[in-house]
Amino acid sequence: MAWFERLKPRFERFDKIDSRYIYLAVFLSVLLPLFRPIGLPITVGEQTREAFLLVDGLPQGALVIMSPSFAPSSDAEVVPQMMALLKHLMSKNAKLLWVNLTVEGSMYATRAMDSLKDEFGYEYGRDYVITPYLPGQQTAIASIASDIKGALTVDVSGKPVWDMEAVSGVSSISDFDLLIDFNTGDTCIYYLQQVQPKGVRVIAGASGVTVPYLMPYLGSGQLAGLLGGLRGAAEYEMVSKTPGLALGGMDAQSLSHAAIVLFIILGNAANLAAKSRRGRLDTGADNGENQGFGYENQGGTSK
Amino acid sequence: MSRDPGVWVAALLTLAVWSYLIKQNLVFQVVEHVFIGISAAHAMTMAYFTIRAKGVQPLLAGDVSLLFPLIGGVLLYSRFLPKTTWLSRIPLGFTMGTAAAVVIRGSVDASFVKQIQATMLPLTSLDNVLMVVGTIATVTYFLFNLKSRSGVGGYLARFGRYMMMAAFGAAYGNTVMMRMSLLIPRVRFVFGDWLGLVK
Amino acid sequence: MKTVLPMIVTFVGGAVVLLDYFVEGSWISATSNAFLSWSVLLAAFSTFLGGANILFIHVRNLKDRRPNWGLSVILVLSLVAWFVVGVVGTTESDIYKFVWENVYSSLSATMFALNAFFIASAAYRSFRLRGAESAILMTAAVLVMMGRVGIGEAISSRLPMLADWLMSIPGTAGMRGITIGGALGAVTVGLRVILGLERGGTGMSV
Amino acid sequence: MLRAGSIADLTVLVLMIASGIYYYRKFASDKVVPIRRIRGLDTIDEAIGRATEMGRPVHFTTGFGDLVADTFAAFAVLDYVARQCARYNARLIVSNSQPVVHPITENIVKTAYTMEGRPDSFKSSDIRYLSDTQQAYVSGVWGIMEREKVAANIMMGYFFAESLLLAECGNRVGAFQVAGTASTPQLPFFVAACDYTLIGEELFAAGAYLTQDPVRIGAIMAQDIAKLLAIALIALGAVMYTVGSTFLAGLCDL
Repeated sequence: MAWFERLKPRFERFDKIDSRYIYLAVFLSVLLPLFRPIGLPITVGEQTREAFLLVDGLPQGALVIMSPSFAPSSDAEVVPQMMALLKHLMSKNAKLLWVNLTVEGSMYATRAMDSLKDEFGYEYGRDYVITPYLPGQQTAIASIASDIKGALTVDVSGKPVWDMEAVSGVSSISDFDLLIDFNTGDTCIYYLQQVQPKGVRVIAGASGVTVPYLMPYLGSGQLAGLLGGLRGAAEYEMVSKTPGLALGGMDAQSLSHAAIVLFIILGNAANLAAKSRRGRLDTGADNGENQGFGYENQGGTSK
Repeated sequence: MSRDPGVWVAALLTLAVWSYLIKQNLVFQVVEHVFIGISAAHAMTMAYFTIRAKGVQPLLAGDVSLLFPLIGGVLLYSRFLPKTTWLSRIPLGFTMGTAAAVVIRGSVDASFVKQIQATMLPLTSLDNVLMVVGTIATVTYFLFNLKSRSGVGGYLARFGRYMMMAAFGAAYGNTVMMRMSLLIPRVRFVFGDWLGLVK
Repeated sequence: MKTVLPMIVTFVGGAVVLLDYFVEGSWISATSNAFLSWSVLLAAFSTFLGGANILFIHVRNLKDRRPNWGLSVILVLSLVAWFVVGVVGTTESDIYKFVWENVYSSLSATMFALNAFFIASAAYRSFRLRGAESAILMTAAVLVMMGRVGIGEAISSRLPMLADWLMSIPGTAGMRGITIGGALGAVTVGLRVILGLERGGTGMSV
Repeated sequence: MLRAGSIADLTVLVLMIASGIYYYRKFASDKVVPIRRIRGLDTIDEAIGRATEMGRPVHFTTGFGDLVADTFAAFAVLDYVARQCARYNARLIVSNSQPVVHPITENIVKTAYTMEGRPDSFKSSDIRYLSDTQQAYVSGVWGIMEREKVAANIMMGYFFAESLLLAECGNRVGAFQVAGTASTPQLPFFVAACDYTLIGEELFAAGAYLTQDPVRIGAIMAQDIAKLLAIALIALGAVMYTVGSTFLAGLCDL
């Protein structure tokens, strides 16, 4: 390959690119799509589509329980899912009851509703209610399932929940059409065990690491839909045609991932060029090959 | 541009941290020392309230058993006097003993027995075979008595290394997305919430 | 006395908590729970030990006018001031919350997010083809990276599936082998600590 | 009464204790070290030697992990590193994130210096508690690595998301880096960014490997026996499941 021969010396200087150029590339690949989204297409997974179709088929003014039970460490992944689902639900004028199984839950609920309520003409009490932290995850969910009116009595500001217009017609958990749990842990499984059998369909919004644990429930049909990680949020925005936090993020993800792969290729091209020029194997420190490989006579130099 | 002083503080601090990427500099070092200072103070504040709520108040309410940890806690400070240094090893030993027991409790079941159980898969698909052989091979790599590189053990151990490298590579690639999703909100905060350039 | 007493305490603490795991009995489980909550209190006490260490080092930097003593002044001032605000005004006061949200939380989030830059620079530096193992490491990383984003899907629609497979089969097998080995190491190190055999390592012998 | 579900665990524990005692006695009489080479541990000497030559300090940290198994194993490495540093007169800086771990590391280093006959070289101000806020701890370690220009960075213990942040800084200041952890989510980053990495159980073998203390050798051999058991159980369990029996899987629930 003559062209490679010619380019060899140029490739060699990619062996030790100053890290700061890499930082700059990552920074730009995150920043630029925020100004000008590229809108790279993504395919929508089956599990996201199922969630969308379920929400889309809800009647106007349906009763929905929202449960933000994720840890703050995964809000970067889960909040975009919550916003995408909320926009869709609010466009269908769904009545929302927020149930909070974590200390931070009511904060996330308040923040999300404050940012969207004007756009959709929502009003506290009439269209949605936020209840305070309910400790004890598994037992809390069991109590909601058996007697929701006894388990939740007052809202975050101490007013009686069931006098509010949004939920005044509720007599038991079965009156709700849908429950959406945003989780990083076991809460969704408890909901599936306790609440789903009472005729409430359950959708999960999960962080990337939680997805494998929930897959079996999707296969068995207990879980009616699943959004996984930032990707799931982007898919939902795509399918519901409301580009938001996640879809903008997906362009940044695509670009930054591509930038990293490009740098890996450059580094290897440099290696290859140097190797063929010197006509021998590069014997620099090899993390992959020599690390901790403890057998006798294992050669290897280190830098 | 934002008029919220909180946003200004947070944004300037964000820039200070980013400046470290270019070069170690005085501004970042100042931020570093303030950060350590307030986080140490925060930890001490929380510790103060913990000792008061879980130690002193129940003790005054009659739970005499709490004298043990409270005296033990004070003994930790005996290390500052040369003659009594050994006394501080009593509470340290207690902490280490209970921590070690918790370690054993957590490891033997969830990380050993249950992992073995989860690997007992029917050898009916290629994936299952790979899972079983791969796990066995990786465990073989950790046999410290296995000195030879040849033989079945040696080959298995080598295959185990390959499995681990595949696992590391996959996990590395998978984490890139999560790390980027941490950076995106920060960039959005600076260029959106603070500068108002992005919506 | 000086060596035996700490060893006895270590053993009793560990043995009770361990026994509680294997044996049912209200007395044991009550004692074990009490021991674990004592540990929380002891940790709270040692937090002040840590704070004292910080103050010692930086006050001395300041006194001896060592290099960067100015930074030490900043640290000591922010530590003392903040502790006073926290204890006197409690952590619920407005000023505490303001600093918590805009200084502490935003610094934590920004520092954490630097991982995005470093994951790129480390990948560039270390994912080089040098042999079978580094080839596997690099290939798996690149495939999963591309399989997670739209640009990879545009290249091949099979990439996301391949990425999932890499995570779920070789990924699980490799990590599980490490977990099994690590668990055994944890068990023996735990036993040695409880039995007082970890002498050199814990500084208990002097 | 034994708790339900703990019989399998107890069996493993008893087996390990018994084989540990057996091999402890065997090693005490045979004196043949039965452990293979662990390269990552051999490189610790190299790292300290390099720092000594350059006249720059060695940095050691146990990560953000509390008193967990990896931390205990790291203590054994710290003990060795401190002795070597005392012997070669290299400066050792230890930074801690957990208040409970801090006094223990101070004890270890102080003891090591005393044992090597250099109690005067020990400086308690070089054993530093930084912060139990993860990212403040990271910024503190960065500060130490940059200002003190460390030549070797040894990271052993249980790490969280700080692993890559610390390793990249070490790389930036040109330190020779050896890491070791059993934290599977962080291992990929250490493997990528450090010169050598002890993977999982190799960290736990460190104490035995470096000190050749019979108790620790016995423990390592007990771990080997348990691993052989694991291999046999997995293989047999998979074959039995293939022909339709889940008897062995059921045993694990006992």
